[in-house]
Amino acid sequence: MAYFKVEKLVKYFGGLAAVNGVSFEVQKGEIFGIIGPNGCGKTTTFNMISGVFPPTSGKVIYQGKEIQGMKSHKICHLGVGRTFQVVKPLGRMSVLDNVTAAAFSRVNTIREAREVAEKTIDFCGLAPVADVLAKALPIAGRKRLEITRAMATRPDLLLLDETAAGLNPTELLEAIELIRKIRGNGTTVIIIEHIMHLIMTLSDRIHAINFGQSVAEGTPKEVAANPQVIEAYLGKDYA
Amino acid sequence: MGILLQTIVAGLLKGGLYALIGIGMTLIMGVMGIINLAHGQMMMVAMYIAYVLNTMGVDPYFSLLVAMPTLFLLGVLIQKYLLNPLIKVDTILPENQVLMTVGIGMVLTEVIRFIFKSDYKYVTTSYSSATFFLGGISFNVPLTIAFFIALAFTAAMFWFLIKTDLGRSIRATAQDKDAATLMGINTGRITVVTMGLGAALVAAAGCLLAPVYYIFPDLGGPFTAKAFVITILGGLGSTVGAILGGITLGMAESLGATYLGMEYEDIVGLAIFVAVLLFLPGGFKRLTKV
Amino acid sequence: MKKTPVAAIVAVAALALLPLVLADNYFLHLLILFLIWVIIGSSWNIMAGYTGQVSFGHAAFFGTGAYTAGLFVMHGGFSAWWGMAFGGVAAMLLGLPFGAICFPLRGAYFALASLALNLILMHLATIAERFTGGMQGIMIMPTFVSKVPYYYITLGMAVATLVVVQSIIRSKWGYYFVSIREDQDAAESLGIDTNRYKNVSLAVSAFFTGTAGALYMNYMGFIDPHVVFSLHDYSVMAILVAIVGGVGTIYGPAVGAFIMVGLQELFRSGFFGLFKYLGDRTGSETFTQAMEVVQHAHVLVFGILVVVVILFLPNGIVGDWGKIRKSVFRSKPAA
Amino acid sequence: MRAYPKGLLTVAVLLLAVVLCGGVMAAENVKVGIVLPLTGAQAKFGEIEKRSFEMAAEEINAAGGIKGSKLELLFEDDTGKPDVGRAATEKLISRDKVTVLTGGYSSAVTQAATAVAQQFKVPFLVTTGSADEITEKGYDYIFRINPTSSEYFDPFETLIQKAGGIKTMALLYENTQFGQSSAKDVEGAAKSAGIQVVVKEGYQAGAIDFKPILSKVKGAKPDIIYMVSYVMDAALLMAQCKELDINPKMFAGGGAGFTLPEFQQKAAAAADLVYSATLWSEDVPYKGAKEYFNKFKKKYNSETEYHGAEAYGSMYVVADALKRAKSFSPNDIRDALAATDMMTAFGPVKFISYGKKTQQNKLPNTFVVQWQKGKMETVWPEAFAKKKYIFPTPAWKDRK
Repeated sequence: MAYFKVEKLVKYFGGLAAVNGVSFEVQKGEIFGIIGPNGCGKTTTFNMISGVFPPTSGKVIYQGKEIQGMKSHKICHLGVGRTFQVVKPLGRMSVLDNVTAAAFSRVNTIREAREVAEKTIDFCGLAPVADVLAKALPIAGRKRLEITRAMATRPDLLLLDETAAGLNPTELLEAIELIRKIRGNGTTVIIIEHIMHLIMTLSDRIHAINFGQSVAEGTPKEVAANPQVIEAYLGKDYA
Repeated sequence: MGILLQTIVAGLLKGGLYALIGIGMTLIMGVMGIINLAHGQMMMVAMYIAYVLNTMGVDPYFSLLVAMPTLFLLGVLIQKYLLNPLIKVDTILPENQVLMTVGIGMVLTEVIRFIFKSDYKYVTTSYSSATFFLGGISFNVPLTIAFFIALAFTAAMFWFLIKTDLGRSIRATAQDKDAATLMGINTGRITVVTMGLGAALVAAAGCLLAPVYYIFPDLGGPFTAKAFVITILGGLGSTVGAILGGITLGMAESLGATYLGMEYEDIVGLAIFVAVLLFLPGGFKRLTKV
Repeated sequence: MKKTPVAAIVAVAALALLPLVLADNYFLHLLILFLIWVIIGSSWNIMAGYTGQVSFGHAAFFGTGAYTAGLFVMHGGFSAWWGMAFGGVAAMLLGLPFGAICFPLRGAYFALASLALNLILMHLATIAERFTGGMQGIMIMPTFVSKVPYYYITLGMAVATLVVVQSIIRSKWGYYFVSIREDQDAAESLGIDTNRYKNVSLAVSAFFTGTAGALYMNYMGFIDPHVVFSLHDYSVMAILVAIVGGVGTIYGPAVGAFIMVGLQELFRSGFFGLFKYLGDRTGSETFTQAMEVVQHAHVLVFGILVVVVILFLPNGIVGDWGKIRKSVFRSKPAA
Repeated sequence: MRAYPKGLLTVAVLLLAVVLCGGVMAAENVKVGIVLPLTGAQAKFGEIEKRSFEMAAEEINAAGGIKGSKLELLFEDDTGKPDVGRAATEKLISRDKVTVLTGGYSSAVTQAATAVAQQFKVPFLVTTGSADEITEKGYDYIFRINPTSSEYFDPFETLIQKAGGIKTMALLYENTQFGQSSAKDVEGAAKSAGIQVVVKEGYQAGAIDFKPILSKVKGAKPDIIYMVSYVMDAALLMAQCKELDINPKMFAGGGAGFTLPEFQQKAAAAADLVYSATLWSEDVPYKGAKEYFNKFKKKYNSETEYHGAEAYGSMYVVADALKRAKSFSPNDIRDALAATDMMTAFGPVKFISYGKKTQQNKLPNTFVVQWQKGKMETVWPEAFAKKKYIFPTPAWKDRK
């Protein structure tokens, strides 16, 4: 039994298919990359997995359980955490309060939540800005806050949606290090990314999507060599 | 049968007027995404303009020519100096602009009360209760005129939005403000113009209502309520929706008054409003697609 | 989030001792009104200021509470004090299905739906003459002649409301409420059942508002649909109290209540008789005329206050206190 | 939560200081507290009553005042809201220490205010508030000069009998306290007079269009249409009756709106031949009525009507009771008020108990007026009629 898989996911908005038959399987403990050109349906796929909206058809199976169509908060409680491509900080709350709010998904008292939050903040390296209001953080901080908050819900499976976009080279290295650390912790990671360097270095396997459909899957090397992928996506960068 | 027909005619005529009140609101709501809770109060101001002109012997239909530009200016000033500055302000409540319109409505009402006292005023015309009969059904002349002027204004608005550059910019802003900004549209100016237009349209409604109704400072509130019911019924930003919404509300009120009892008149309107929120979110716009 | 400030405890102690010093009925009445507004303002605030769900129809809950108390008297001749036990519950029972239906509507739609609920209840209470007494209202003889018992009951309720609101805000619920206000999608992704917690917030808010309504019935001794379901006097006033004081702050509504009740009475009474006094002293007509102007101006002043506060103090007096201090007390060293 | 703003406390203390300084008063005068709507929707009538009270007080003071001291009127604005009215009454009693209270315009405010007066045992002469309940609670400090709303229909009963041929009635009323309670009374009275009520409908004041309800009325073909409406609704109702060509034998208004000049001005031709109940008009055969009307017009250069006469009369009743009272203690004034038996410009005043009511003035006559050629004429009871009533009302198309 696969740890996590999606089967023939389809999503129509009005008459348009944003996702039209995406299927993949993720093994426990791996870092699984999803690539594809802009508007190919990556984020829509994430939104269906995390319950922002239900798929038009298809299945999402997590640890043997069909979770498609469930509400976001329920899926979070099952152990699937996510970050948003367009960051959504809880602006008028401090970093610590942001993470504390997330920690309540696992514990009930404010003391425990604080503890979890502080630990997670340390783990993710946000301790120096713990008391800063989230809206006052620079973009790198906000991206990192997204991850920290998701980690505070103690996910078993973490969905990262372009967490490296807009980062400078140093920040990028830090991000790679953090994601490795998260995986090292036993968390499975699915990652959407545009920055090829990052996804090629990090991913154990990569799944390529184009026009809402799966086109290729394999190790970074295999995918990079796949002619369809090169044509559809990498062509522009690598040709 | 006579009662039913008379009720339908009454509802239809009143609905025309409601539509005109609603068009201004729907424009504002569509473009700015806010409910203008001072909408009825703006109409009230226009009615006082009609009243003052009437005491000088000006017919309410001619006072349109004064009231509409005046209210246009009032709308422009409000948008420019009171509402647009709020966009930049960081606050907890996203509804700050709506709350601001509540304050504006209070100020308009009280300033008018200050000048004119709470007394009822009315516009006297020779034709206020003129009627003609078609097969035993009575048609009030001013309301019939108002109905056709409302239709004319809607048609004009429709043409303006579809055919002119400014109209297209307004529609673009209503659809996606950020995209419109990127396309080089000065959205700040568009919101100002839209508020002015909305105010001018409701001013027209006020002048048309003046001969058949009466005027007092607290008149605004109930009409604001009607305007937002119409807007929700019709769908935000849809002029055709506003006409349909206005007529639906007028008809529902009349039918409710006849067949349930007049005291249910307002409840019927509100019940329809809630029903649309629940079962047809997006209003008639969803059905008509314009 | 800090501990209860000493100033708040001092303020409550001072209010508790006040009747011993100042047994004047008129001031006690104003203080009771102030405290009722503390309750309503704080209730509105927990839902709108903390959870971000703006209600334009809080009079619906206030009126429901008041009518619960009134109907106990009207049908069966119970004491209106039963309303204190059930008024809040009744308001909650009204709020929950309403919330369940309307919370999925985002943004201004919810605000509009609450406005509609308010108006519908007002009309229904007017029409259902047999059940509610219609516009003839419900009248009872107040239990106590003295204001002092009412004062302490209201003070107790207001303090209780503030304490409950404060402890909710500092608990898991509080974190959830504010998360929902700040970003609903993010909140969902963090495992927060946003609809459920919006309803929790609504229930708390409706409960305290309803209890305030029941208290009003007992204290005022008279209600009718246009009084307790008044859009202007309760729904809008609740918003004003909170935004003037500061939405999303614990003490904002209390400060707002003080200012709004104070201003209203200040203007209604012509600056507490100052104009009349001056007029009598000088025998000048000007003061009498000025008083009339002032008396007619109170709603105008409210309106201007709203406009000014939203433009310049968008977070209210408490929320923007730092800003006020900077501009008003600039020369003084920071306190 | 930011630091608790200390400056706020300073502001609060300052405000309180201002409050405490206000209201310092000269002594020696007899203080009369008057609660009226001076702002808000009812302010128009509050104003007329206030002016009438002031006019009467000036006259009384000019004629020597009360046992050597002068009347001092303290007006409080109730803004038309019961809670404010209650607070205002409390202020008059406990801060201003008034000797006696009068005024009270809307029924709702009056109910709240009288409850306070009764609790504090301060005599209160109600001027206008007309709901029956106000004098049905057995409050021994509350008196009322105004007849209750249930008596507004009385003169119509005799007029209808005399005129004959009226068997069915349409009853339209505004959904206010006055409207709802009047409608109940009129329905009862009509039934006992053998008149069948074929349509009975309430409406929200402020409607634009009465045609739905009126087409129903038209279909029911009543002999009389009785409307309890305030002035502008009244004008629209009549105008739309004309538009729909509704022709009963009689259009009748139950007080309030139908007697005001604005009604006639707004409804214009549609107002003609409409009847209305009234408690008072300047033509009533009471000493001082016409004088009051003319004096008011001269002094303030504006119209007055029955509310003003009530206020004017109330002031004289209060003055009379104060003069007769053994002392200015509440009890003595109460007793003096209870023993009142005098004639005022509003009519004879004597507080009696009947039915459930206590200490209620009962006018010997209420009147029916009819708009004839743009003028309001007293037409009933016959003994006081200035003009003969015109009955049945001719159809709209037969009028010139």
